[in-house]
Amino acid sequence: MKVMNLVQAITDGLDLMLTEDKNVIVYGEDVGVEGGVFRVTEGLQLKHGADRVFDSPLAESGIAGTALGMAISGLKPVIEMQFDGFVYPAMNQILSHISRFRNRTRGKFTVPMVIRIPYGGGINALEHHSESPEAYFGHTPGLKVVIPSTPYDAKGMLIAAIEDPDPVIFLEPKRIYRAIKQEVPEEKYSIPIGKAKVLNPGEQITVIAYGAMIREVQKAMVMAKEKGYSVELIDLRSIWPIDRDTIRESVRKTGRVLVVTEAAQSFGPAAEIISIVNEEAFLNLEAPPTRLTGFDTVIPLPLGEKYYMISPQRIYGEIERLIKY
Amino acid sequence: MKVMNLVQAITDGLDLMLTEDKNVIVYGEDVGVEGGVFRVTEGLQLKHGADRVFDSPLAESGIAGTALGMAISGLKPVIEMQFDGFVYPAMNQILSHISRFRNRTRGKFTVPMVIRIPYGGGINALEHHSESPEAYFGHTPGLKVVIPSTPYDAKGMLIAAIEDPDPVIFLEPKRIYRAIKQEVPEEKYSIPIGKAKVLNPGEQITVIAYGAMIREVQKAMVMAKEKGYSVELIDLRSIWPIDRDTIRESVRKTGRVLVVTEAAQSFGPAAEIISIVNEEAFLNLEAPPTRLTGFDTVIPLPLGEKYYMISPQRIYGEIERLIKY
Amino acid sequence: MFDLKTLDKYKPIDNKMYQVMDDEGKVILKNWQQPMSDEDLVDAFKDLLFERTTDQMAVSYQRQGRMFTYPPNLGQEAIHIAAGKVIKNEDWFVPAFRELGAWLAKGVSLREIFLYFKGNEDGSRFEQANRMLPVSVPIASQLVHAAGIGFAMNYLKEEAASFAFVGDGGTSEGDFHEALNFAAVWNAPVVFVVQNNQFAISVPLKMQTRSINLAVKGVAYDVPSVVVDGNDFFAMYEVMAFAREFVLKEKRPFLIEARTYRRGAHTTSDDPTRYRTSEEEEMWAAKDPAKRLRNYLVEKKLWNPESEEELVKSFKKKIDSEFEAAEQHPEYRVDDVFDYMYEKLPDELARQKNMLKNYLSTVGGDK
Amino acid sequence: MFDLKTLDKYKPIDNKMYQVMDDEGKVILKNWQQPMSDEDLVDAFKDLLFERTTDQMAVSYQRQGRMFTYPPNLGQEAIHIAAGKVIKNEDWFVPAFRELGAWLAKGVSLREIFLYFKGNEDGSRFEQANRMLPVSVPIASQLVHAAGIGFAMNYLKEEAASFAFVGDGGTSEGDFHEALNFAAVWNAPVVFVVQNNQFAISVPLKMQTRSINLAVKGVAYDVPSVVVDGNDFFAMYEVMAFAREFVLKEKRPFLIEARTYRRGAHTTSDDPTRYRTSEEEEMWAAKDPAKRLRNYLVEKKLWNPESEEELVKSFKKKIDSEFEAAEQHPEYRVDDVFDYMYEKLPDELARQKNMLKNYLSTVGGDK
Ligand SMILES: Cc1ncc(C[n+]2csc(CCOP(=O)(O)OP(=O)(O)O)c2C)c(N)n1
Ligand SMILES: Cc1ncc(C[n+]2csc(CCOP(=O)(O)OP(=O)(O)O)c2C)c(N)n1
Ligand SMILES: [Mg+2]
Ligand SMILES: [Mg+2]
Repeated sequence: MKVMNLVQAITDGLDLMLTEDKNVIVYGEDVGVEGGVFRVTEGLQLKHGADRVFDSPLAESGIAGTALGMAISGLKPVIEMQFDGFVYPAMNQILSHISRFRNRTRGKFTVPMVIRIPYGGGINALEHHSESPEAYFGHTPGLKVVIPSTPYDAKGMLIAAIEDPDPVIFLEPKRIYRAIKQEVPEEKYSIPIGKAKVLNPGEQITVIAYGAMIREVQKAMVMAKEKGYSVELIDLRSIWPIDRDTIRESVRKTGRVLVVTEAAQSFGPAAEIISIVNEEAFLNLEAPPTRLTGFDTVIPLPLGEKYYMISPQRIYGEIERLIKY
Repeated sequence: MKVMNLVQAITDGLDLMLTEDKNVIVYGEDVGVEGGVFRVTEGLQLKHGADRVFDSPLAESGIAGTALGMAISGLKPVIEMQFDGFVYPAMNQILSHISRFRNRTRGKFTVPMVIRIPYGGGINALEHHSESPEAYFGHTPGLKVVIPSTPYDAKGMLIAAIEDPDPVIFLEPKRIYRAIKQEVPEEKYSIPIGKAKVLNPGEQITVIAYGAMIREVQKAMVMAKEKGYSVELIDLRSIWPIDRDTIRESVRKTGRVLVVTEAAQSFGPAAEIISIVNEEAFLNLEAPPTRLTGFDTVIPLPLGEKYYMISPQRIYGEIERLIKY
Repeated sequence: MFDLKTLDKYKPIDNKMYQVMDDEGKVILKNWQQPMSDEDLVDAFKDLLFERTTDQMAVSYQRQGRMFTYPPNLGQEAIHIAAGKVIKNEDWFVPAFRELGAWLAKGVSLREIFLYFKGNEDGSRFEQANRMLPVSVPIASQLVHAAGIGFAMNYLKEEAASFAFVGDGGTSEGDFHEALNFAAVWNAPVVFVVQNNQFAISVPLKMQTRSINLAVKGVAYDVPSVVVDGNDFFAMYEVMAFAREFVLKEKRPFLIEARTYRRGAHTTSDDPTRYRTSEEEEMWAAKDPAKRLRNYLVEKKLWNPESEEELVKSFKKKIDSEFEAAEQHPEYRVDDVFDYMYEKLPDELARQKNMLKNYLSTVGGDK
Repeated sequence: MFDLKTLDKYKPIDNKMYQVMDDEGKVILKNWQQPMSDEDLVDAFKDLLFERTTDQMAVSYQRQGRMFTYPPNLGQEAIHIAAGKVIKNEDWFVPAFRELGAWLAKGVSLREIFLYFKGNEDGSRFEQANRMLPVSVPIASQLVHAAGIGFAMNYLKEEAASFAFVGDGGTSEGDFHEALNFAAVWNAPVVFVVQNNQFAISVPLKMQTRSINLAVKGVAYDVPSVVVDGNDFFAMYEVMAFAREFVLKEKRPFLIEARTYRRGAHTTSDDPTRYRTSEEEEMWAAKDPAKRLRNYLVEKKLWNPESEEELVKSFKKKIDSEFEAAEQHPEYRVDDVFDYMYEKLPDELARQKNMLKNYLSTVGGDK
């Protein structure tokens, strides 16, 4: 075991898969010599060669669309979108083709590829560098969408994503890229896509979150614990498919649910989770299923970001309000 | 008053605004000589000139992006995306710029433009011609998203959209383009954006829908009426902003709600409505707020579409089940 | 034969067009030699007639309400047949949607084509066709796939070219640009074929671009290119064959502008009289590719035009029986909606499918 | 002076580059005449020094943690100052993000620029700058806006050009293609300026495109174009001035490739030593635009290099005070998050804002 942060765990997973499978290819803007603007692909070109880890022209539709071409030809491309906000030029390729090629051809052509996207706010960045686009992808049939929140999960889920026979959007919570360190096995392991994880069992309320919000919820839970509240925390990990079983079981037990997501509220990811709660545990509800989300605004530039990002204190406030409801 | 179908009502609204305001410009693929593949712009080039109503090159990002350029220069472009599935190449312009230019420049540049998109299934079309993309837009801060379901509303909402100082996505339920005829005033009138409409008052259950689904719900309501059920039908009309007041009032009264949308289920429009119901009327609920939606699949080609589209009978079944819950 | 020297002579920047026969099928090049045996040539002409007959039949099935929208190929067949003769089994074919004859050559069955346009995804399975991609509806988006495939062929050290098709309208999309650029930078062996049929639905070429021709766009990517008379079977065949060799040998893409005319409607829901004149249509009818090749063959005594009617009749029979096979195709099942979305049906989709099946069983299988 | 004849001589397809001075600032063109008065020229040089000083200061503010990311302009200033001298008040400026000197000429205040890079949208208001668009982060996406503005200027019968900037990397995006095509088809008076600084972050030009240069891409759209030495103030100025007149008179776009080098980092978070050699950096340092213009001025006795230090000192003072003004800018308010999304705050946003305000009041204003 080696202590790694999220970036290192992802690099390690890429390295391992590049080593194991000659058909794995890694490309995108600045992922080669530079090793990516977040250094996720650092060292990989040197080790695996510039024919396997390389820079592409600056064109996201081209990056995504060529990856589809490679995937149907037998390669397993793992591409990087440099930031969340720069996946939008690739939307047509993702929504119209990557997600649909298998279905369109009745399984003749399949698209085993991974789109890595550093995502989310809280890093004092320029506009378009702090987006949470998971709902767009979650609403797109034919994709799988996953988000790790720990180094251990990051490596295991990345390996699962690369081995998946279908396209996976792999969202990396850049805010905690280097914030969390953890022991990560050096060997290969994978974490099944579609399974949430109960990070903390509890009795009075279920909090559902993922990505960088997990850490904020955990801070709020420290406060809650001090007050004697028993909070169950679910790390969703997979946006689609979503793990109804874990949600159902938890909410049927606690009767209360708070969903915390950074993405904009309206038609956002939290709404789906709340609908599922309604479908699965309506009769057990003792308080309205509640969401704490980003606003229906552009994420403000750094000086205004504090108003947008959800603080542990605000989470704690909602936990308490719901428990007392 | 003149009897018009939806297509004619939209043509009429465009004609009226083109006549009234010289800065209104209409363009897109085949909207000029051809009058649009659905004939929505028929006759407009002849009447208003090829400098105001014209064909653009075949490039949706260019169409949307140039419209932003025109809008900030003082024009009011009304552009057409030929079909729902062809708006995806324009996503970057819509999500990154059109929705944000006002906020980015603190109101110095504003983007008064309308993007018209014929949308939805049930017309026996090829792939990419039957999409329901409203959730993508509803989740994008800075846009307004509206969907008329009658000729009268179509004209009034289009005029409101063109006069709106902010960008409006105007989704046209192509399945009922010619299915409904109605008396439509020849003069100018506008219907405020953001207001839902109670199409039918009722006591036992609230059904929320919009666009082409309204007609299907109305068919289901005929069956329900025969059984003596009292159903309240809300035509949402505006996806964002969404009319919480009308939803709240209705569900507080009926205690039951069924949301019917054609779009894919997960992270879809129905989830947002259900979350709002939870937020606004939780204590009044007598049955789980329920959604009847498209599946998390590609909309099948015509021979399979019958399985995807929501039939009046299925809607009726849910109405009855919820009332009996 | 079209070779590097010819390429140099027909520079798109000088707005030259490569042409072998005149409008009447008379060879206009000096010292020209027929690029294939008489037998193969007659074969090609039969293929052309077969495509044309299929097309007519398809339009009439559509009129009878037995098929949904269909995009006719009339007038553009020489391009398709030439491509079909050149493309090898190991090559990739990345279609737009108007290349019928080439699909057939690639091994797509008529039954599947009909099934697709009747509205069943089973018609996109292309079971017998190797490396044949499905119809790409979003204009030009398929071109980047070809660039990726080209990369993969290099990477896998396979000697296979890709043929990617697009229309004149499609050259306006950003993906056209990105595809040619990626293919060029990555040395991808891709032949890009622009079928310039003068219109994108109702929009004439002059509203699509100001460039002197479409092949010249290759300059922006250092992709060699040429304008070819797309209604001239020999010119098309020679250039296609040259292009295939070129991309494989040089390891770089090639761009062909095949200048032609869509003589029919855009699709069966389109009415071209709204946007073009009968004079223009007649002008192009005079350049019809079937006429030109037929004249050539008749002149060379390789073809008896009187035999044609009989042949077409036999084609019709075959086509009809394929259409009937498509009509006999097993009914669309609920599973067909769900089961191909992912390799393994995810729980969430299984749940949705079950709900639908349960519902259908309560109402007796029908909605 | 650069004119139509010169344009004809410097064809991008022949890979020619327009240049007036050599690397040492010596004029290499025969019969060349200085295109502006001595006074204006000295003025331009001062502007260049001012841009350079601002840039240095910005980088150091960033290092001190008083600003977030910042993209340095070092080495590219001649392009910006030339553009600034040519662009008129009624013209539109459509920036990417690395054109500092031109922004200042257009009337953007230093205070706003600092405020923007400190992370406040108020810095994008550009209050005193007429027709100046905000920074465009999504690469190349701004170019289509310029095409639309060009259409509008024609439509409104205004005699105003648009200047749209993009980097070498940006030419790979689909929007570059769509913008040039729309502008050409619509006869839009737009000057597209590609600042070819050899890199897109770490990616060198040769991995971006295979074309012989970037100006040649104009051929694809019938957009006249030229490659200019972007470190040669005179060459840049002449071509910018020519381009403005050309687009307005001819009613069609023009494309400039300004060949230069980003001497600094991509942004303050970038480390160029990872991807380029010091030899290359030195080679380009020898072509520095400030050095060349300074040499010219000194040679003509228009400039005393000893006075420079004093001048730069006074610039620094001014810049510092602008930076302080930015630091004194009113605090970001909750309303700033919500109030600019729409002209009238929709109920839903008012509700969300109230919830936040209520929350903040319970915790004492802070989160
Ligand atoms: C992205 C996209 N936009 C719009 C359409 C609608 N559409 C279908 S065919 C067509 C015209 C295509 O013209 P061209 O590329 O010249 O091909 P042709 O039909 O002439 O063969 C259009 C606009 C589409 N299919 N995809
Ligand atoms: C659509 C998009 N993709 C990626 C990025 C990230 N990014 C910012 S600057 C840059 C390189 C730009 O290179 P170039 O166009 O040459 O301009 P330069 O920075 O050299 O001035 C990249 C990839 C972005 N801003 N937008
Ligand atoms: Mg065409
Ligand atoms: Mg650059």
